[in-house]
Amino acid sequence: MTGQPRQPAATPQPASGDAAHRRELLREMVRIRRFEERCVELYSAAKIRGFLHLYIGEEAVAVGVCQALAPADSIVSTYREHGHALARGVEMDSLMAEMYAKVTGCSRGRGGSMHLFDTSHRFYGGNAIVGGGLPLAVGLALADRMRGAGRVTACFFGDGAVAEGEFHECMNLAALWELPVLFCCENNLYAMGTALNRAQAETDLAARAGSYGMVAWAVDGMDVIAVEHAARRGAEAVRGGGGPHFLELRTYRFRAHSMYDPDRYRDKSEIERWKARDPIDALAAQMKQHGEITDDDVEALEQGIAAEISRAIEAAEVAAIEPVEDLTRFVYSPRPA
Amino acid sequence: MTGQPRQPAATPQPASGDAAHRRELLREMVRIRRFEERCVELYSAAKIRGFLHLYIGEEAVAVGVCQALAPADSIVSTYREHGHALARGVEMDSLMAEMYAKVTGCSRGRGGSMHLFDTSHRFYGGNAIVGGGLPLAVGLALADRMRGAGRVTACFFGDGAVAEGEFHECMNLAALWELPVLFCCENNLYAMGTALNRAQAETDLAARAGSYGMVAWAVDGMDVIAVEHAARRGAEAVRGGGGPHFLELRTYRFRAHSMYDPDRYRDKSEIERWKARDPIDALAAQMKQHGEITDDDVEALEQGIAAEISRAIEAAEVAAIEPVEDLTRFVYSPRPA
Amino acid sequence: MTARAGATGATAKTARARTAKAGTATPKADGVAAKAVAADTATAVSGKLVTYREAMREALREALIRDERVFIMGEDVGRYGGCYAVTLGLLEEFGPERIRDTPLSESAFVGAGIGAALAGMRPIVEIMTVNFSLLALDQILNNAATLLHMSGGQFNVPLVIRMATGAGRQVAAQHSHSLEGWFAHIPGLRILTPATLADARGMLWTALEDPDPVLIFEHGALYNMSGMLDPAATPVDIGTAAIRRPGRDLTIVAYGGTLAKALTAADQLSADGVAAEVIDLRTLRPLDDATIMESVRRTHRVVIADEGWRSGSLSAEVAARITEQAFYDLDAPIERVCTAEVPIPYAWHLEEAALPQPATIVAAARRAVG
Amino acid sequence: MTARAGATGATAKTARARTAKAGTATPKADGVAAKAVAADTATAVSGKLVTYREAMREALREALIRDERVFIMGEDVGRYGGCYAVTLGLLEEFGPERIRDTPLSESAFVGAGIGAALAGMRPIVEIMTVNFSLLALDQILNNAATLLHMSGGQFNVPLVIRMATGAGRQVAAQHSHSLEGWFAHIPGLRILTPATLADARGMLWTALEDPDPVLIFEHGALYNMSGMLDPAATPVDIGTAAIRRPGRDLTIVAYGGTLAKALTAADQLSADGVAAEVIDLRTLRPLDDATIMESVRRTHRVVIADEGWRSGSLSAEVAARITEQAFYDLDAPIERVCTAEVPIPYAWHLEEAALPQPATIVAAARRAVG
Ligand SMILES: Cc1ncc(C[n+]2csc(CCOP(=O)(O)OP(=O)(O)O)c2C)c(N)n1
Ligand SMILES: Cc1ncc(C[n+]2csc(CCOP(=O)(O)OP(=O)(O)O)c2C)c(N)n1
Ligand SMILES: [Mg+2]
Ligand SMILES: [Mg+2]
Repeated sequence: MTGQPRQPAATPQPASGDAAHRRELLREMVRIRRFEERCVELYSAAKIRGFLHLYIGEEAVAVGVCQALAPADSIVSTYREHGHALARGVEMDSLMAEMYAKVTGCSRGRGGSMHLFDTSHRFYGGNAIVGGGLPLAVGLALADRMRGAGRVTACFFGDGAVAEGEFHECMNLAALWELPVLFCCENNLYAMGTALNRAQAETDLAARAGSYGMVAWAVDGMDVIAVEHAARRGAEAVRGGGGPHFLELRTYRFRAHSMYDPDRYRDKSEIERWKARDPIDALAAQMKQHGEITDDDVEALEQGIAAEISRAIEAAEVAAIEPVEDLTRFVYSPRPA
Repeated sequence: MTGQPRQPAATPQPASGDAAHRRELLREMVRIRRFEERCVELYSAAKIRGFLHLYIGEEAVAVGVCQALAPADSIVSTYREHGHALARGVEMDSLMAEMYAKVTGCSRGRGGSMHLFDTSHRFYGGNAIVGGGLPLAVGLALADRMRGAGRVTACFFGDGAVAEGEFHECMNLAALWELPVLFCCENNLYAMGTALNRAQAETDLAARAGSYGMVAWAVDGMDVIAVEHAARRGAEAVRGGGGPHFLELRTYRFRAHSMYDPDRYRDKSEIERWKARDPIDALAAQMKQHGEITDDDVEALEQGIAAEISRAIEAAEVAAIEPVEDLTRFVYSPRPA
Repeated sequence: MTARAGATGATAKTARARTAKAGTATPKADGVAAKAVAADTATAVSGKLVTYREAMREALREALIRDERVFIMGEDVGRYGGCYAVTLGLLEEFGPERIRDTPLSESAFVGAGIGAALAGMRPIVEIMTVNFSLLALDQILNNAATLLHMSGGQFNVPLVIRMATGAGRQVAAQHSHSLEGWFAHIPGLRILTPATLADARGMLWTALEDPDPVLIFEHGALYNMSGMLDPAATPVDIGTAAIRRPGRDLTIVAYGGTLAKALTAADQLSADGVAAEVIDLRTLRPLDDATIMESVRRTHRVVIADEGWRSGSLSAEVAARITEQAFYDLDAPIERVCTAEVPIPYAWHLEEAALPQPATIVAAARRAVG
Repeated sequence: MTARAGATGATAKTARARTAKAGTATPKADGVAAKAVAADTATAVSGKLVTYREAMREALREALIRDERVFIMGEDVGRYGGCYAVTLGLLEEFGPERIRDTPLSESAFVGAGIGAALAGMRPIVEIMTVNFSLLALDQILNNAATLLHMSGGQFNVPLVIRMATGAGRQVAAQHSHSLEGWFAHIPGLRILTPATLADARGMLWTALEDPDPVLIFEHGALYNMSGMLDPAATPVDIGTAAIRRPGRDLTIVAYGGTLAKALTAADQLSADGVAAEVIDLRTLRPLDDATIMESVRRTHRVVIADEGWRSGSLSAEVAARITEQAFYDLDAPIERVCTAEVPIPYAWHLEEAALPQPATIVAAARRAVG
């Protein structure tokens, strides 16, 4: 009822065309990895508090998907969002300052790790209610659709969210109204301690999405090139008026669910098997094999990232905190005069 | 994880074997029809108040499904429930008294048309939140499953409920835990004024249910014999440990959604087309054709029903109302001494 | 976000100018409050005969005409014409893009309204009744009310949600809730309860001008209320209470569905020589403490009429505030007339007994003045 | 339904007998209330060192052992061991049929708990935290709380729902809610807030014996609290408040997460010569008016400490009741110390400023006695 008939997906653009691009992908993934590794240390040092959910192992997903997005596109994320924010271009300084709860943080210290926001990157924030971001993505896409904006909204969520009623309602609404959403389901096989097959009758999540009549693919989420390729294909189809598309990104978190999780529910051997497929190692090895990168290049890249992280930490350390008097500021918008 | 592996559906019992049974089916359907026709009059006379949702046109569904249920089985219903209650055996007197808001009503006048309850028939009530009964059915079935009770819980709900998140959560849970629920989706093509195809991306509701890995059939809900057959097959499979089964019962309501509904959203011609498939007329015609019933038989049957309804009304008219002093009785159970 | 400040900025300004001029606005200053009532009454004799439903519909139409970012979304708002017929005819006038029938998916379409508002639209989401709003409460609390603050001021949510509330039509326990008090607990929201034709007509545009989420609760018993309304009467202020009837002997605080009952009670009381002042809260969040306290300081006695269940109802908050802010002005315990703590029964006599009624308000008032 | 009264009836009776004997019960009579505190203190020196988490776990174990109708259901209660490790080890001991990990489907598994209770089981449903309970609120309000009345007394729901509540760990706006006051608004429910080891250990069995739905709110900050607990201490009564510290100069009403803060404040006040009495509400619905009013009649001054947002919090109901029932005994306005009306921020200093603290309770107390 809401307009153009469903079109065939646009021809995918050639993804990851050259070595320079691959180097960039590698750099982005390493940047996320190192950032989070430092976050763990900072958490132990009580510089970062509250919940901290690490993306380590899943970097190829955020980096690959974000390649396919234009600046005018929107992103809706979860509480496991450092990767999404960094890959999207949210400045590391403002991100680190947010973890430090400083006023220079991207949410002025009010959000923390789970609630990174950035208007300038159309980063509509981390949502810490599982499934809670899905309707926002549907609504952003609805607005774009009504205005003919030609934008894509990328919506990240986990395998666990697929069991929530909200998922169902949103899949149906997006499919029914043919809204420009690229659903990016990060299937890391666990929702906290509950394995996918102990939580869902249908463990093929692309098939689940397909049951709403939307195009859905499962993608190797440990292969950044494959992710980028699929995301470009999906995003272009969405942008071209093809209605919502769904990517199931098969991945794995190498670390525990959060800093509170003793990770009792997974076999060490399972974790090791997945670590052997580390997306960073995989890309680096492939590039080395093709002579696209040298150990020196990697070293330089690491140093650049280390320096960026150090700068972010230094800045966060010295940044001011929001004055307590401003506690209730932003509960409401400033009233028009 | 919860026990026995999924078994193939048990061989369906021969349904509706003889003419006497078919006469009974006819009688049950006519009984529901006439009861509701009187309810309409009583509503105009303000004897019945509040919401009144008529089942007229859909009688084959309740009557057919209830044939497949044993006394120990449970039923969860909706606000459009007179048919379910009558077909289940809830006494018409107590039902009519409930509509009259009398203390002799099956819910002591507290429930009204939308909230009929009867422990003795394991009739777990009409639920007026769309989808709200589904989790109850899942829980009743879970209890039965845990106790190895060999019971079936039949859960009625409409096509509109399929869009609710609750539906999704319950399908998944029932399928995952292989619970003994017979889901009976009354697809009458409309949720109030919203046609199924304007509300759901997947309009094949049996296919939707099938996507959870449960056995699901679509059945002609205007054919009581077909409904009974399918329900028996489903109920036996469920009882035999085959996990949840799903019946999409394709039917139509001949009247408006409720007494408040001016029914602006349906074509008269569409309504007429469906009325031509009236389940009562259809069965009666078939039986007459096969010489299983005469006009006199029908007349007698009608008279018996008319008398039953009159008695129910008379009893309701003179019955007492709950004393106002008992307003807050039953908010909590009586405390143990 | 830019769209909001941009293209239609002019519209917004015009609207503000109108708000200031509108005779039905209820200014905060004490002396003027009484005048507002007079204005309201004046309007009520000189205008056009309309129902509350029509006033609300006219407000929706005006919004759709004035601001192209406005659209309506909800169950059966289109083809059916709205479960209370408020949106009847709007689909035909504005088309299916702007009058959107949704599936039965309260969480998704309310959340989609939040998302569309984030993107700069001005959605008006209709939840049929408050009874179904629980299914969307997570979205309302954890997203609509929270995003602005949690994002450090970056993302505001200019969303309006309308829903019917209240009991009184024998629709039994699951369809008779009065939960607006819960929503009034949530920082980040504004909660409106139009109880007059002027407010039904005038609150919506002001709500749409608000950069933050506004919820409008329409008591189901009001839709058929009719009276004269000035066709020129448009936006009214939100955030202030109104004195609907002045009086010196006690203050009756009411809102939404209890306002008419309070006014009836006041009539009965005046026959006995008790002059009750009746305050219509109009906005449950923020509460207009000033108007309430000013009245209490004059009357020294208070009855609060609230259709919520007594324990934990909005009436408790009003009572607590009065005790905090006007303790030494009180001459008697505050009386609360609320709904009995029972799921609302279907039976007429039990429902009637469960709800606040003019007679119970009168009785409470007698205790207060006695 | 029959199963409830049948097979395990004996168990129930035994439990009742024990309840009556238990030293930690808090009887309603005034003089005895103080003794209850003494008993509590006595227990606290003679027993075994346990945490609140362990006390709760032991209560769950006991229930699973005593009554085969009991089972636990919720997200990550099994393999993970519970998001607060309360159920750690229970899966290994009782197996996956009775310790059921659920999908992320709050509405379905809470509703399934209601259904299983209707069928005569005694489910204990764990919702990880109150923040996610909104997704199940429709089931709780429209089914669990309503079925008994709506069915004219036929279908009771012997269900226990546990959840963590509260803020204080920098987990930000969506994970820091204190919404137990909302649940306390609902007729048909009982709302418990164990704030001591004895209550963590003893309330569950009493709740399971209750024929109606009982919700237990466990403040997240309490799980690591440790102390001595008599291993023999089992069921305690529910429905009464306890005086945790006697005093004559003012009454501080607290519960759950604010109890410890109130006791700290009372210590500080006593250094200044102000003897504060501290009441632990224990049960938010029904509220134990008698204990509160008896205290107020002695002290004439009241501070209420509540972690809910101020407007529309439970503190408002307590204040309103005191004004209704003990108006002429009050010597000063009632003070409320609540959470600031703001989504709880991540930053430690903002979170601290948003929540009730001993210092703010002390300040309120000074105003009340000043
Ligand atoms: C509605 C809701 N229920 C429960 C939780 C607690 N919780 C936080 S993360 C999580 C697991 C989610 O798993 P998944 O969606 O697969 O994402 P992942 O953490 O694996 O990235 C749970 C249960 C929550 N935040 N929201
Ligand atoms: C959660 C919820 N939303 C909205 C309503 C209002 N409502 C009552 S019945 C109904 C239509 C339901 O349609 P369907 O499930 O197809 O059942 P039918 O009435 O056709 O039998 C609606 C929208 C409700 N009762 N509950
Ligand atoms: Mg996961
Ligand atoms: Mg239908």
